[in-house]
Amino acid sequence: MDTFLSLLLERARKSPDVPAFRTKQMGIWNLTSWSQARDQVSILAQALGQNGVEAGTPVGVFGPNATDFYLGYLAVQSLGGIVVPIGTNTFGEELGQQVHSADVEHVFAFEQQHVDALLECGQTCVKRIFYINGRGMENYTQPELMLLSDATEGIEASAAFLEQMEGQRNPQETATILFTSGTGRSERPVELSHGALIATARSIARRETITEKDELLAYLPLSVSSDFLFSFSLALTTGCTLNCPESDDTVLQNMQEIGPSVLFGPPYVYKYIYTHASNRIESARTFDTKIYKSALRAVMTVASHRAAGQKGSFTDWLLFMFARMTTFSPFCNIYGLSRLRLALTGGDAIAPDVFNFFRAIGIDLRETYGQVEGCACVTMQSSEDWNSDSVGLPLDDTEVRIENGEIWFRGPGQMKGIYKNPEATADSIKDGWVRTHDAGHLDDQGRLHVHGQIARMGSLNGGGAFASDMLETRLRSFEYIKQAIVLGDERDYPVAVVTVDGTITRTWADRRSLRYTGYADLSAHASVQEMIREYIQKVNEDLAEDPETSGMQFRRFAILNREFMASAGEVTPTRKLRCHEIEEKHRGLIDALYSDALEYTYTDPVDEESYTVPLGNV
Amino acid sequence: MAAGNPILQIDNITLAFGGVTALNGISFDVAEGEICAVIGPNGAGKSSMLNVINGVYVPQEGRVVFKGQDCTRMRPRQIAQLGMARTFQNIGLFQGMTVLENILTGRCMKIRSTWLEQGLNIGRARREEVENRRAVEEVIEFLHLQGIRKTPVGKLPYGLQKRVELARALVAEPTMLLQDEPMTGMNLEEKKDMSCFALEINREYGTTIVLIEHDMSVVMDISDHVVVLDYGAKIGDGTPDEVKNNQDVIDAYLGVTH
Amino acid sequence: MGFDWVFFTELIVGGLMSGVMYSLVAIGFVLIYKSSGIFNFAQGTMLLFAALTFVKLTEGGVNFWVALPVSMGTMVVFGILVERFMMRPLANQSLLSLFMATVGLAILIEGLAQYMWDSAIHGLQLADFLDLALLDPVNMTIFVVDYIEWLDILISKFDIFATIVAGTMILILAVFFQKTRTGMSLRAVSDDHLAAMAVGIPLSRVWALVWAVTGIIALIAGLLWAERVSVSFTLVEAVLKALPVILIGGLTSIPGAIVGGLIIGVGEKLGEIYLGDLIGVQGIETWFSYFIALVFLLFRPSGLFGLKTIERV
Amino acid sequence: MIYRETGTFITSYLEDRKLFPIPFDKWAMAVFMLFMVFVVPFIASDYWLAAHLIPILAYGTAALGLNLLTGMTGQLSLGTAGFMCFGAFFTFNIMLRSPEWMNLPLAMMLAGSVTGVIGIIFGLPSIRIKGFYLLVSTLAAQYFALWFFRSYPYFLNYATATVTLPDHHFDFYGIGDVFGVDMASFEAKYLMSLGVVSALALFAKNLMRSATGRNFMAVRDMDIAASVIGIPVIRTKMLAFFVSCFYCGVGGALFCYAYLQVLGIRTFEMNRSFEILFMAIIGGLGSIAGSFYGTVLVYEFPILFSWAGDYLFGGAFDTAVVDNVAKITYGILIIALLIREPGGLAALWATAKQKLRTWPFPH
Repeated sequence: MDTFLSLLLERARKSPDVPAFRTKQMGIWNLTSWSQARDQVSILAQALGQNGVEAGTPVGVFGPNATDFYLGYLAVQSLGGIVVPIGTNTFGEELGQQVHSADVEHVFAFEQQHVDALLECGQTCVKRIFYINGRGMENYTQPELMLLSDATEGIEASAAFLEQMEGQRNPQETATILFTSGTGRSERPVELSHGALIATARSIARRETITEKDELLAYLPLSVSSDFLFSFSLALTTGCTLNCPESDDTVLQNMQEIGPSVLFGPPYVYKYIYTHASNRIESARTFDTKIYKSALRAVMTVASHRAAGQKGSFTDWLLFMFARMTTFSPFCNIYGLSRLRLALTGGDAIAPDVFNFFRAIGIDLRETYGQVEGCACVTMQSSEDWNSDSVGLPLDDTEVRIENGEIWFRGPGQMKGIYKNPEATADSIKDGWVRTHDAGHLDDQGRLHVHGQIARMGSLNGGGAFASDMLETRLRSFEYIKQAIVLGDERDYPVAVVTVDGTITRTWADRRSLRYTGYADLSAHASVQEMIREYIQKVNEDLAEDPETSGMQFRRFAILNREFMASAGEVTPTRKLRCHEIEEKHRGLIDALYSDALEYTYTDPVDEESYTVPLGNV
Repeated sequence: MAAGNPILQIDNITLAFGGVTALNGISFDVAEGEICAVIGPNGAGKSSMLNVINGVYVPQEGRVVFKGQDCTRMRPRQIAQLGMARTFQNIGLFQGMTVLENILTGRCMKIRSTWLEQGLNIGRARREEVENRRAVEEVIEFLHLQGIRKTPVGKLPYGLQKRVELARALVAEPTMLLQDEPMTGMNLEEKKDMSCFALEINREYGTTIVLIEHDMSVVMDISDHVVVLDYGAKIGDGTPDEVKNNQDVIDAYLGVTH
Repeated sequence: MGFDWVFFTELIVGGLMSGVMYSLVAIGFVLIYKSSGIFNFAQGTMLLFAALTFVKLTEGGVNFWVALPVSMGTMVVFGILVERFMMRPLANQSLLSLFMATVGLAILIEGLAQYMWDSAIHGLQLADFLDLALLDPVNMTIFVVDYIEWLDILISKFDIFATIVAGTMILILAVFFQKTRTGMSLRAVSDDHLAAMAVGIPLSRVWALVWAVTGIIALIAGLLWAERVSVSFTLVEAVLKALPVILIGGLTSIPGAIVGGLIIGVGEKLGEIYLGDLIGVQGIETWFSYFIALVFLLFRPSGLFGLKTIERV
Repeated sequence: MIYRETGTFITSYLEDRKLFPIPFDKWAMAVFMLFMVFVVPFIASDYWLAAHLIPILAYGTAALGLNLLTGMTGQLSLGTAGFMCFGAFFTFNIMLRSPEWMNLPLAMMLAGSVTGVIGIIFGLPSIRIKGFYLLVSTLAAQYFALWFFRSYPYFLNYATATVTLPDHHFDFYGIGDVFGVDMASFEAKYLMSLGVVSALALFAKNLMRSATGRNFMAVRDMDIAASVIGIPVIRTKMLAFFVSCFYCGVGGALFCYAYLQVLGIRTFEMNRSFEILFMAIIGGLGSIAGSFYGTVLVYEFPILFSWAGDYLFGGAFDTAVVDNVAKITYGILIIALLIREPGGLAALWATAKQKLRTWPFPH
């Protein structure tokens, strides 16, 4: 059995010069090999040890995706400490809550902005902040601050120190505390052990034969459990290279430079590429557009054949190959997907159109299902799964069962428990099985199908069943709709609040020479309203076909004057909507949707401007 | 009034074009390390003032003393060598070059290698390219320009061009930075960013900043010292609060006829 | 050996006269430069084209009074075509591109002129036509190539005639642009394109007009010049001589073009005779006019009458 | 479409400055150069070498020189042929009047340097004069050069009109005899020209991607801003004149030595200046490779046109007519090119390349 420290030491022994981490800084990619990583970790670990980090100490790691922070993880873990990753854009109350609930006393932070956030978050439990970049902080005198280079001064790299530490480590130790995403329930700190994370990562690596030669891209906030699993844990268990982009704005650019071979992305990433591409092609000359569209048709035809398990004609296949070669191979090159052999998504349901698109153009996209409680991955599709309805089979040694419609699982990847909260732990783990709070069913092949959060399923006042998650996924399938929230539980009829995708809607509007001044104006435009209405009508027709869903047809909808934003607390770091917050914040709008009003005027607290949101009947 | 030694002294400057007097006997001091805003309505002579300070225009009368040296008649390049950098009102970027190349031009005074070495791409020339690139990258990081290094500046939106221009000025490591209407034509968020940058530059590098702004409200928060011009004459000089309560300034801004 | 005053005066007068001719060519440049900021490189070939058209018509037996308006008409059509197919599509491009376009135009016209007519060198005895055409009533034969003598100074009659024609043309143009509505709109355009468009001046019409007028000037200048240097490619190079003229005067100034022409005309003659003697080499007139222009420009970088621009940054 | 850029990333600043950042380009260039050096001399006939490749190389050098001045630094010049004239005459005189150890490439460099100094003299007015006004100065250089060599026959070794360049000028320390190669053969001349041109082009490329090149472009784009940020504007302009005239001078020397084999004043008439200006413009101002694209097009266009005329109409038209039609087509081509793409062939190529890179997307 291994710990992350033993994995590091093994890598450094076996392949000392193989690149371990690569971070783009100051315009160039800086490489860290496994032996360099070991040396730096040993220095960091000694420094942290001298400053009071010991076994069981939670240490906050607060910064962007960069080599330094992943090395920080390892340093903390080698001392037996618990890593508490904090996303670089976390601040204020949220930061305070995380620091507080995980008892963070030591923080490993990046620069001024992070230190400021920590000092201002209103928590006094933090005793020591190590920061890497001292720019602009000459005048900071707080005693808890310490420049990292001061802490490590005079310390020599020592593999022996790490080897000594290795002997004291135990796979059952807590490696990290990650927070549940909090879309429904409140955020809870989940303890995950070295053993659980490594077992999960190994299980994925074995299935997909991920090796040293693979390239990963780490771009999700550190606090996201998928980043911990699919970036950090996967890199250490397989020895592949972990690449960190230069900044948030350059992820796509850096992705093209690196060309990752394995990539995990929440559905929004794929939706973004999909929308971005269709927007770009919209502005092309008609000739190019035509070629592109017929190529897309060709690949989609074959993909749908495969999904249905049919064998297509030879001509179809020929066209398919031709389209892939001439159109989608360059397409992948542009988006840095050329070398991508395994694309993973999870954390939320992906829109079927987006899924089908990527499968059709030759990206081996798989849906996964996971929870923080299960190290972010419990089940995973195989490359034969051409439909997005199932989330595939459980990982090795993992079992899934359905009890009263709720999904439960158990296996090596399950959590140790909720940090310092035995009641919550007891509620979540019963007889060794972990509850998910999600509804679903298993099909005859043992594949899991997820219906959505139980808390968000309910019934309409008329008595019909109601499932918001499913309805939202259907709305989001439309490329012009960026976000959607559907309400209806214990109400008379389902309503939707959607936001439109600014970029593509603008292109759409410009083609029709619509006049508008900005996003808010555009979203309230009658033509946009009409376009969205038509789509929702189509969704309603589809819903009507199935007797189970025919009661869930939309009656009313609204297009919000802005997107739901993380800075307003409406969206999680992986851009899932926080339904409760949104319901609270936009109560007035929702009430108006359940009245006869045709518009709703309110003052948006974000910019304190007044907006009128038109309300549409479907 | 302002603490610190005056780094720049403007002494009785008069500038005329043909028969038009653009500046009429203007005097004021800028203290080392402060942010000094020169404000005034359109046509008040603000830009002319800046052009006199860094040697683009030569005034008919008066003296400009920078770091104790009389630089009234110096060429812009000589003044730049004394450690003064500036940005322009209508964006003085080199439109035929990329962002990176534009910022690199800001390092021109640090170049020691000759053109022959550069043409042969040997020794010192190569080393300097790398050194200068590193300096440029620091500024790129500071101003968040990572995503657009290789973009031709002409293709950038206005706000970003202004930021690139600021980067080009900063990379020369100036002791004094002149900014000509850095926030004109920007939206609220960009204006906020721009004032943050000014404050950070001032705080971190100790750079003295003289900035011109048409819009009073934006600069009041960030400047230590405000000079108000109107019709080529100085009508106010002091801390933002003093200036805000100055009757002449209020009149000028409200358009009261004299 | 004393100073030969007669010879000197002759030189001055001759210089002034060729200066007037330079001015006429120069005005063509200035008109286009003023209205669109383009340095019209095709001016020389336009001269050639216009002169060739006229020569071929008359050689074909067409009467002078028919050939002249037909040639003029050709140049007007030409101006309109240039506006439609060159100026308009290039409207928003850099001045350098526009300049290059005129270089392309020069090649095009050169090819066209030689294709439509031929590339042989033609003599042009304008005086003959004029004598015939005007049917000199008192038989004074004023237009026959001849010299008049006045105070011992010999002056070519044709030069006098050319000077008068050129001078008249210049006067007409001056009046046209100062007094007429069209002329004023041209001046408005030259001051500020955008502002002119904003007040509703049709830019394309002004441009077409300017090119047409330039074409007519080119015809007249071409005829007068051709008398001296024959109708051939040399005409194109002769026009490069007008370059220092406009640069001395300032690219934007019609009076500048006149004064510049006179300065170059006189300076060139004086330089050739006296400076050439001084340094003992012949043929310096090929570059001497440029030298004069340089000296002027060094002191006044925008020419004598050019607008002094205040660089606003 | 053919570009595969995914997975090319840089790990140092030097790597980012590479001449060919895209591997495909690097290999294409390598193959092209190997072909030009090792294959062309063996397969190309004397006609191809003497009437196509060598003149293109010579013209290309001059066009590159002009491009450095006009395209990179924004100083308009019509004196190119004049500077070529200086270069050619000085090379001849150095070869003629210097001891045994002198060789042609060295003589060309020396002559180029002298031409560069003359260039600086004629460039001095650019300190004060801007834009089209500068044409005067360069035209003066053009006419002065012609007049000068006409007036002082010493430089033509007192020959009338032209002098045939002797074969022994091509000798390179007897190296030809050692390898049994005739150094005055077209193959040798071609290889020498190719070597000189490649070296000069590389030098120009290096210069343009370093501080000096950026200074050039800064002066071109906005000289006030350039002086405000501390660029020595005057020195930069003078340097541009020097480098440009150096290239033009070497181009002139190649033109006479490698191409024409005779030296005469009439070679460098005003028309030549225009021709080279077209090359630079059509190729694309501000692009080094563009100078050569433009040269190929401008040089080959009339040849191709008359060949096509012959081929299609079998000599039904007289050559003068074909010539004139060629001119008309050519003029239209220039105007059309400027309307469509003011950046010339280089920009067209860049657009096409961009298109290949971003296909199926428009940008």
